[in-house]
Amino acid sequence: MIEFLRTLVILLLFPTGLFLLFNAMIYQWIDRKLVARLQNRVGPKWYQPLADTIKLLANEEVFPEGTNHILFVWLPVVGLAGALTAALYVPILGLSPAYSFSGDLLVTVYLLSLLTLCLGLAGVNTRGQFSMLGATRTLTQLFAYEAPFLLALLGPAVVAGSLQINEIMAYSSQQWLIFTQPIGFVVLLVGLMGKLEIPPFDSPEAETEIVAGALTEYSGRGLALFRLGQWVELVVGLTLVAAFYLGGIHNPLDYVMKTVFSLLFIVTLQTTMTRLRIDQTVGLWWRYGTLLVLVQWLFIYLIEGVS
Amino acid sequence: MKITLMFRDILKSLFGKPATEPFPNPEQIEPERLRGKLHWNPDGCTGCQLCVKDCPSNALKLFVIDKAKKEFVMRYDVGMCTFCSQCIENCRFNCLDMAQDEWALSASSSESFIEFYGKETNVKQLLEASTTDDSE
Amino acid sequence: MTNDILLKLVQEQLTDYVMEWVIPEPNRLDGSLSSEQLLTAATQLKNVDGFYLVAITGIDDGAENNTLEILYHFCIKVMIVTLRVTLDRNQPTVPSLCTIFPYASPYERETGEMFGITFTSTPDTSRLFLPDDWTEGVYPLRKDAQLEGVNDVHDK
Amino acid sequence: MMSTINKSRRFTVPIGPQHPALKEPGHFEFVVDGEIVQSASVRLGYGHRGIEKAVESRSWIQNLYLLERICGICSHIHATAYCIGVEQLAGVTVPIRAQVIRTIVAELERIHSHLLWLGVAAHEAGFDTLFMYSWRDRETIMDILETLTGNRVNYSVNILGGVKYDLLPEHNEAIRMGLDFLEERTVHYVDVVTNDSLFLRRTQNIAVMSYEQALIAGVTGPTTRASGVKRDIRLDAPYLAYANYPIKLMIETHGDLEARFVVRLRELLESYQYIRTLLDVLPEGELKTRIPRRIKAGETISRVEAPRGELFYFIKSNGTDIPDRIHIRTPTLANIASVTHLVIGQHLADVPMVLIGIDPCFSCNDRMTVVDNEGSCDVWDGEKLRQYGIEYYQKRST
Repeated sequence: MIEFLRTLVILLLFPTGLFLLFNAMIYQWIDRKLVARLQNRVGPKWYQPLADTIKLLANEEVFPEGTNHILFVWLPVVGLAGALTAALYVPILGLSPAYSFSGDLLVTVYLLSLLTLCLGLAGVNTRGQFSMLGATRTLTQLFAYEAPFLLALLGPAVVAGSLQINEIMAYSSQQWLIFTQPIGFVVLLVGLMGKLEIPPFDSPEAETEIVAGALTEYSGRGLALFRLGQWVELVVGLTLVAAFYLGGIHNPLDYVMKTVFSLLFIVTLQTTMTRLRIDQTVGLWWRYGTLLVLVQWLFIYLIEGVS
Repeated sequence: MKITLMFRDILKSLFGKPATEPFPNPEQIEPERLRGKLHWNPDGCTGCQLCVKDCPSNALKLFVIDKAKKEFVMRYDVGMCTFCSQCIENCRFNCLDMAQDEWALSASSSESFIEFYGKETNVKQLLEASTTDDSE
Repeated sequence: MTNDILLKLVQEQLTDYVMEWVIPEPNRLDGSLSSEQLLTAATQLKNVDGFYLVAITGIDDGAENNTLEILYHFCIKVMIVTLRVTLDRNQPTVPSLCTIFPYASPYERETGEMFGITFTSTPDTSRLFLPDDWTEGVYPLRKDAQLEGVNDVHDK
Repeated sequence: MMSTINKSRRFTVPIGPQHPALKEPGHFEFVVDGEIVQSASVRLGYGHRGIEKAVESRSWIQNLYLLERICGICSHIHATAYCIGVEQLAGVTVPIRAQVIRTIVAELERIHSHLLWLGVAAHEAGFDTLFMYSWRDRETIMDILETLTGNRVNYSVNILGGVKYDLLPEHNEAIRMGLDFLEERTVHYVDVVTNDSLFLRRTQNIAVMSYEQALIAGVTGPTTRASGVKRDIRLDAPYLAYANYPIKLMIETHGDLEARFVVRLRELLESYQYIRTLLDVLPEGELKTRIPRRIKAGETISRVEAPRGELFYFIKSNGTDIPDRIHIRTPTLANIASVTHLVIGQHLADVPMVLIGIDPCFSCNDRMTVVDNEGSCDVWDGEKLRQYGIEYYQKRST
C-alpha cells in the first residue's frame, strides 16, 4: 500500500507530475525573461507560461480536414508522457532519481527523442504544406543532432564506467567533467538547443518561413501539451548537463545555480546567433559536432589507456 | 570566424534598464507640437467656412445660427479627424487649436466622438432641430 | 551631354515616328505617335540613347472625346521623354513593350485592368490589383466607371 | 540533403496574404521541390484603397493628406512628390528654408525606414536580437520626428507652397544628439552585418542580381544600387535641397543580400552626415508662399527618391480645384517582379530574406482599387460580433 502511494506521489506530484510541470514553466519563464532582458526588453511576468498553458487548454481544438483524429489527439499526450517519464530517471533538485537501474541513461535519451518523433508525426498527420515541411525539417534535424548528443552524454558514462545516471553523477561529483571534457559539455548544451528547436536551430518552426512548422495546425490542448513537453525536456536536459558535467547536484540550491548557469549559456547563444538553414544545421552537426565529440572520445580513450 | 558580435550589446542590456516604456507612462511629456483634439474658439470666427472646405476627412461642419450676430456652432467628429491641422493653417483668425495633451481619444461608441462647440443655447437649439428632423 | 542637346537628338531620331512634339518643361519632351510606331520608337530610345521605362500612365479623356491616352515615360538622368498614344475608347489596343522592357509587364497589367486597354502579346494578362471576383468590363479608373455595388465584399 | 522528402512530389507553399513573414498583405506562391524553389508567382491588391480614383474627387489640398496616407513608412516622401508636382504646375517657387526643412524630414524618414527595414530583415533571418536593437534605436529618430512635427508617422510637414513647421535651434541640438548616437550604432551594425559569420551564411551570395540583371529587371533604389547601377534620383534629377547640396552615391557591386544590407546601412551613414550639413547651412526665410486654389491646366511629372527607390508622380490638372488624374508609380511595383526571378533555385528558408531584400511596401503599391462601400458598408459592432460568435458555436455544437 505504502509502495503504491509512493508511486502515485512520484507520478502525480513529485518529482514528475505537477511539480515538474510547474518547474518546467518556471524555467521557460527564466528563458523568456533572460532573452527579453538581453534584448533590452522587459519580458513577461513569472506566471506567463502558466497563463499561456491555461489559456491554450481552454481553447477550442480545431481538427484540420483529412487528419487522423486519434493520432491528432494522442500524439501530444504520448510526447508529453515521454518527456515526463524521462524525468523519473534524472536527479531533479539533486534528490536521487525516483527509479534507477543499470542502463537508465539510454532509456532517458530515447524517451527524450520520443517527443521529437511525435512532433514529426503530428506534422505529417496534419497534411498542411507548412506542417509537412516543418515535420520534414524536425526529423532531419533529429538525425543531425542525435548522434553527437548521444556521444556527448556517453562521454561521462565511459569515464565513470557505468550507464546508470546515479553512478555517473557520483563519479562526476568527484571531478568536474566540464574541465576534462569541455567539448562534450558544449556539444551537449548545443545539442539540447537543437532538440528543443531553440534559435539558431529553430528552422523546423521558423515562423517567417513556415509559420509554426509541424505545429501550424495545432491549437488549444494539443499545442499546450506539445509546448509543455518541450519545456519539461528543457528541465530534464539541464539536469543531465548539471549532473554530468558541472560536478553533480548535491542540494536544491546547487541544482538551481547549476541549471540556471547552463540556461544562461543557452540564452546567450540563442540571442547572439542567426537562424541556421536546415542544410546548414545538418552540415554543422555532422561536420563539426560529431567530429569534435569524436576527438573528445579519442582523448578519453588515450587518457584511460595511459592510466 | 567571428560569431556573437552582439555580445557586448546583450551584456550591456543585462545589467541596464530595459528600453521599453510602460503605458501609460506617467513620466512621458507630450511633444510641444503634438496634434491632439481640435478646439474651436467662437470669438473672432467670421464663418468663412475655409476650415470646413479643406478638411480632408470631412470631420468639421459649421452651422450658421445667426450670420449677422456671428453666432455659429461647430460640429467636430473626432472619429473622422486625421489630425492633419490643415484647418488651423487655413484659419486666419486663429480660432482653431489642437490640444497637446488630449490624444488618448479612444471610446467604445461612435456617439461620444462627436463634439459640438459654440454657445450652449445654440447647441441645444441645433440638437433639438436635428432630432425633430430625424423623427420626421 | 547636356539636356538640350540630348533632347534635340531624341527629337531628330524620332522625327519619322512622332507626329507632334511638345516641350512642357526644359527637361521634358512629349511626343504623340500612333500605336504602330510605338515599338520602333521605344526600341530606338532604349538602344540608342539608353533610356529606361519608368511608368505607364493611362488617362481617360472622358466619354465626350471618346478617347483614352496612354503615356509611356522614359527617363535617363533628369530627362524624361513621354510617348503618347491616343486610343479609341471602345477598342483600345496597343502593342506590348515587354519584348523591349521585360519589366513593363506589371505596369501593363495595372494599366490594362484599370482602363481596359488591351496590350497585344503581353506575357501575363492576369489581374494584378483588382480582386478575383471583380466584375468584368468595369474599369475603375475610367471617368464613367459605374462603381456602385461592384465590389461590395461585405455582402458576398 | 532533404532526401527524406518524396522527390516526385512538389509542394506549393503559399506565403501571404496572411503570413508571419510578411507584415503587409501580398500573396506569393512558391513551388518547391524539397527545399529548393522551382517557380514563383505574385498577386497583389490586398491593401487596395482606391486612392488614385479618390484623388479625382477631392480638392488639391485635401489630396495632400490623402496621398500622405498611401504609406505609413514613407508618408512624407509621397506628400513631397505631390507638392513638388503641384508647385511646378502652379508655377510657385517654395522658399528655400522650406525646401531645406522638407529635405531634412525626408532624410530623417529615410533613416527611420532603413532602420525599420534592417530590423525586419534581421527578423526574417531569425536574428531577433538585431531586430530588437535596430528598432530600439529607431525610436531615437521617431522621437526626433515627433518633437519636430508632433507625430510619429504621417508627419504632415508639407503644405502646398511650403512647410507647416519651423526648425528651431533646440530641435537642431536634439537632432544632432540623436544622429551622433545613431551613427555609433550604425557603424556597429555594419560591423555585425559584414562580419558575423553566421549572419553572412544567410546573406552572402544569396539571390545575386548582377548589373545586367538589375537593368533588365528594372529595379530601383537601394536594390539596384546594390548591383552597381548608378541610379539615384537625388543625384540624377536633384530636387529640393539636393540641387544645392549634393548627396553622395552609395554603391555596392556584389548584388547579393549582403550588398543590399551594406548599401542601406551606408546610406544611413551618409544621411546622418547630410542632415548635419543641412543643419549647418539652414537658410533664414519664409516657410510658405501662397498657392492658388485652382491650379493651371497642364501636366507635370515629379520624381523623388523614396527610401525604397524612385517614386514617380504624374499629375494632370484641368484648371479646376480638383486634379484630373494623378498617377503614382511606386518603387515596390518596379522591384516586386524581380523577386519572382530571384527566388528560383534558392532555399525556401531564404525566400523571406530575398523578399524583404527589396524592402517591399505593399500598401504603397496597392492603392488604386475602389472599394466603394458607402451606404452598404457593414461595420460590426461588439454586440453583433458577439451574436455571431454565439450563433457560430451553437451551429458547431449541434
